[in-house]
Amino acid sequence: MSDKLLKIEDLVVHYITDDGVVEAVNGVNIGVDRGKTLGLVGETGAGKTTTALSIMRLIPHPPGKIVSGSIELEGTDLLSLKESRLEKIRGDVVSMIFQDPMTALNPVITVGDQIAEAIMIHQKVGQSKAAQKAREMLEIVGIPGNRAGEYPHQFSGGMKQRVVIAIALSCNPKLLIADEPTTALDVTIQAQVLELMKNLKDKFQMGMVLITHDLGVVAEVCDDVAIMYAGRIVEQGTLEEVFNTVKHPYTEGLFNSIPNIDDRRDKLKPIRGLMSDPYNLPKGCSFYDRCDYAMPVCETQKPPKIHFGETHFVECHLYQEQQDFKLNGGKE
Amino acid sequence: MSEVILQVKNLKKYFDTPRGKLHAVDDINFSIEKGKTLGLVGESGCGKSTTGRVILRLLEATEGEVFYEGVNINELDYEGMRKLRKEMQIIFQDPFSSLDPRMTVSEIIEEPIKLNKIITDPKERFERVLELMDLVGLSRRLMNTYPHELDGGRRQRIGIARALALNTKFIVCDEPVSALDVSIQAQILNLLKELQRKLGLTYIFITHDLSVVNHFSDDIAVMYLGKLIEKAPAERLFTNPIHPYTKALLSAIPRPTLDKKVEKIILKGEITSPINPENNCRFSDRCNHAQDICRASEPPLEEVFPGHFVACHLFKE
Amino acid sequence: MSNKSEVIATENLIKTKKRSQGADVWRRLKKSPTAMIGLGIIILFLFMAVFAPMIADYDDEAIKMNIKERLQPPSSTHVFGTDEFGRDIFARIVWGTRISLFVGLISVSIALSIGGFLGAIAGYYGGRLDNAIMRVLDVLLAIPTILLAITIVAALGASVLNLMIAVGVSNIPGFARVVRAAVLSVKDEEFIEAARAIGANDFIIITRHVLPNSMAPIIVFATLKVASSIMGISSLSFIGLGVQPPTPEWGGMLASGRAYIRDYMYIVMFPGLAIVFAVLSLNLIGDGLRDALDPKLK
Amino acid sequence: MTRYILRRIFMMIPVMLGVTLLVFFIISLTPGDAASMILGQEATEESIQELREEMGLNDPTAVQYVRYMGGLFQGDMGRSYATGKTVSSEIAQRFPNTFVLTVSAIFLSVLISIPIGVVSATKQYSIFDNVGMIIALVGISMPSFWTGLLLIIAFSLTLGWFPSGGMEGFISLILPAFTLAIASTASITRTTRSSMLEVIRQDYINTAKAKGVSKNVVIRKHALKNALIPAITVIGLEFGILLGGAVLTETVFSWPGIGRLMVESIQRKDTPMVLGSVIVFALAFSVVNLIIDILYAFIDPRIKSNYS
Repeated sequence: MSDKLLKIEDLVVHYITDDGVVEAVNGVNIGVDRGKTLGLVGETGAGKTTTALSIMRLIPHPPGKIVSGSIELEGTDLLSLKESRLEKIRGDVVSMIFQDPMTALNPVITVGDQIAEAIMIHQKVGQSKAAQKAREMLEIVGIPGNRAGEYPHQFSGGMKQRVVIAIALSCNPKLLIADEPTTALDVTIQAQVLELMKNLKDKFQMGMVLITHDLGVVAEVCDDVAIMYAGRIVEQGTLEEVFNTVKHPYTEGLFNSIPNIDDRRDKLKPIRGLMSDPYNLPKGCSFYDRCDYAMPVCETQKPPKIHFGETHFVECHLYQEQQDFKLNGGKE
Repeated sequence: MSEVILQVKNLKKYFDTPRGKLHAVDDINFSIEKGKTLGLVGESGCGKSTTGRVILRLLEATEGEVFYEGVNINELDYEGMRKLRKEMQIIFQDPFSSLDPRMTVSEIIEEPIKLNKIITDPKERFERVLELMDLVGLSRRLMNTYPHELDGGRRQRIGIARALALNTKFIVCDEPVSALDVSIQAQILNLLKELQRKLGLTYIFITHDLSVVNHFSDDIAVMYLGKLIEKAPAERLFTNPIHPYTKALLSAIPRPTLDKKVEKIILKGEITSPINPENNCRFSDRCNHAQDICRASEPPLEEVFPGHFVACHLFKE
Repeated sequence: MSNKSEVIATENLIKTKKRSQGADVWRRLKKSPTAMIGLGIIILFLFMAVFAPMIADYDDEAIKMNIKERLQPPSSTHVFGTDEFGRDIFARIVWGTRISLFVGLISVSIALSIGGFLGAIAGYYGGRLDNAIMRVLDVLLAIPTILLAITIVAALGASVLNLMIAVGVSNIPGFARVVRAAVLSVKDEEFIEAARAIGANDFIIITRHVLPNSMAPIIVFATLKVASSIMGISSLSFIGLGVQPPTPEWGGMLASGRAYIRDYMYIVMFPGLAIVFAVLSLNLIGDGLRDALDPKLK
Repeated sequence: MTRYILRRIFMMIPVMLGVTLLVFFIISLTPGDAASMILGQEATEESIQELREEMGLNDPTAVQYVRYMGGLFQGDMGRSYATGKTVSSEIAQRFPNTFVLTVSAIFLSVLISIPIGVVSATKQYSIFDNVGMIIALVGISMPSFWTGLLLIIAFSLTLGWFPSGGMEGFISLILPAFTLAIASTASITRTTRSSMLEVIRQDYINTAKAKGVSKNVVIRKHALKNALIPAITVIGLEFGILLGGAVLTETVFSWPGIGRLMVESIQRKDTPMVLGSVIVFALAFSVVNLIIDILYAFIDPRIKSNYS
């Protein structure tokens, strides 16, 4: 476990609202190796985006608050940095792509200027040099450089997302955080953008945190996977470990919920119930009331972290006594 | 012998835009048998939702006919249509905007019953509402809550209950699960399937997600820029797609598995919109195999195998 | 499936139930101290308007000239002092409340019903009807509200009735716009389509679905418009086109007191404050309502 | 761009025609007879009839309107009943004064309100914001004619810094301009703040921050331009309110502008003058709205490309 690019430890983030405290992230531990891609998977409200924004230190405050934990980027603790230092890191060492390309670009600034801005800030070059580099970046993401003078509304959704990618990569970041980068796109456009991202990831040699709810996207792009539920990482491992030897009941439930396109007789087995109220998380395991394997201990005690080898672990009571517990696969 | 419940003939829907006529639905034909599901698949702007709405006359057709149990619904007057609406219903994509935020769950489910005077006795009506809530798996204690207090999955169940409240036989499901999380999506899909079995419903299932309809549909029709480009029994469409767009669409779906790797077909270009379209194959500018003929004339929809229709010039070669 | 006892059991379970949405809005409104202050002030004004005869005698204190007591500074007998004719300023302010609130409410009602109707059908039916209505309103909007009101009163002559007509008519285009925008924002929601799909006709759709869901901005706008109408009424009276003397009206009191400001500034101070408090309180309530009715804040 | 501007100017024509028609007919409702008013009380019935015939007052209103419009296109708005001078010359003489007053007021408002609105939004719920917003709300609740009187009492009668009325140089402009500016300042501040709050919640602001753009630059470069779009709308609307307010302010400060001319003319039942003043006000307002729309096109590229 050496050479970590990003290391998050015991991250806790709360949103303090009039109706109470939302425990969005409760003790997340993840790491990203240089040049590797971690898929952060979960459903709405799992805390994925909050985790990502915490790395950027862009949690809206108030109401958001990073309560405790540490986020180290190349050994530097981001949580202790001053705003002025953070501005030097953002866009240069770590970049972020947001979910909705339709709203992620400033409507009144040309796309060329929006790309050039980051270059001018971080590479201390003049306007014409930056504009030149911006055009190159556009070409890299597959847009003719002569469109640099156009405004975002003149581009389609897929093209906009390419521009957003160009902005994020303009200063060769070491870490890219991509928050559902293809969710808002059509399937054939998603395929184009994913292809582009895979190529660029190799070309730019960067680490990546890919946030998604789509295990299919993970299978295509990621090296490692972390499954998030109710603000915690419930299972983590390499792509093979998580996909081939599913350990956590929630992960299993996710897989069983996805319609299998290649086998139409495959039965859908949804996870029953709903995610717990984030204002009022249960005392024990958050997945307890939806879990088919739940035991009395799950209701009262937080599940322990159980390791299977160096990289694969789950947080689940099932494996505490019997390490070799087998999930039944959900297929009757 | 199964009977055809709905037949669509040469249906067209054009919209006026500042830049010209938008051919949202352009001369499409299909039919559905009773108790079956037709999956209507395509990406944004292909006209699938417009088709669904024209079928229910929520939008008026520009040209063409829709027959429901032999009746041409485009010729019905308001009263006639109102009678038919008791049988033809719709479930919407967005569980957040399809429910009136100022009505409670029970009021929403009750409205169609009251409006169409199906049950006039309030006590009996109340019972019927509870029965419908049971049917779609909504806990009875939620009856006086407002939609905004509930999650997407439950809201979608309300929408389903409303659609079933009448004497429903036919439902247009317009992307009913695409706004939901995967685990909830599976719950709703299973519910819809079970209801179909129990009540003998016929569905048009509109979606952009082929993997969802695979589970669901007997037949699948693929649309691209207002045109129906391929239609086949589901089994056949998935194993033996013919149109290059269908092939690309199928391959583009990310598979959540590490074993069977499917070769991806990456299309060039973007989806445009069918404003004042030329007489050519609408897919020709993105198609990896396009020939001169594709750019010169529009391919007709032809039956290439029994039940399998394709609109592509290249298949003949 | 469900037997009677189960139904009854459920009924009992639900009895506690159905919070009305009005109560929800009130609960949120109560959280805003400024809105509550506004509400307090306006209730005070309403109280003054309703019970004016018990507070001060109209003929004796507000109308009758009393030269012996002219231009008295505030004192225990005349808390706000007396004007140039020796009339009690406090009594005139109390009676002026009636005029201001009454004319304000009536003219907003005129504007709301006519403008609201035009806006609703323009927004709901769209197309040519919408175009025709909006072009006519564009003409009305091209003349600044208060100038339109002045023109109307100038032509019809100054009277309370004409004042209401003038202020009401000049506010029609504003209401039409707001109602139209509100209807437009609701009209394309899927629940309207859903209502059509279950066989609801236009009347049911408009009254049961469109209007209830577009009420929030209209209520806020109407509240703010009562405030600005009160201001408009005093403005017209100030330039001699509104309520005619000796009828007490705040703007008119300022106009006639103007000549005495050098030595008797309280003459203009109190009527002015009355206008400010009345307008401010309604603005506070309007702002509070805007937040309380906005579902986005939830 | 030119196409857009031309189109906008073209759209103004029917509106202005409608305005003249509407105002003409409203004014024609005025009771009383112009001829007898001009000739005074001693006039004979005969001479009144003669003058009526001469002025065309016996014609139907529609005919009178057409005749008026014919004159209007040649810059002829008739003659004042009271002074006998042409309406156009009176208005031409007064208009610059109203122009100076309203334009200084709007400049003053924009200058004060935009920065305060921006700062309030970036420091939402701070003391600055809370106090600022209360002041703004009080500001829009104060009638300008009353504020004007208070300012006269304080700065002219008590302190003697400024004249209490009339128009003698720059110094006499200060109090009326300030009075007129208060309400619009308050309401532009409120709009700027709320649109700024809306804008800083947008995704592209996060994109900018994620690029490493510093906080101040995010506000100045990315947020402000977008927030100005709704603010400009309000500035346009406020200008209309300001023109209306000029009627009152000019009355309070005896400022010789069209507003006061209009009030005096109404009191004298000088209908050609009233008519002329209202039309000029409406025209001025429409021109302001035209300028606003052109400004839009410069700020918002989406409008520009719709017409290219």
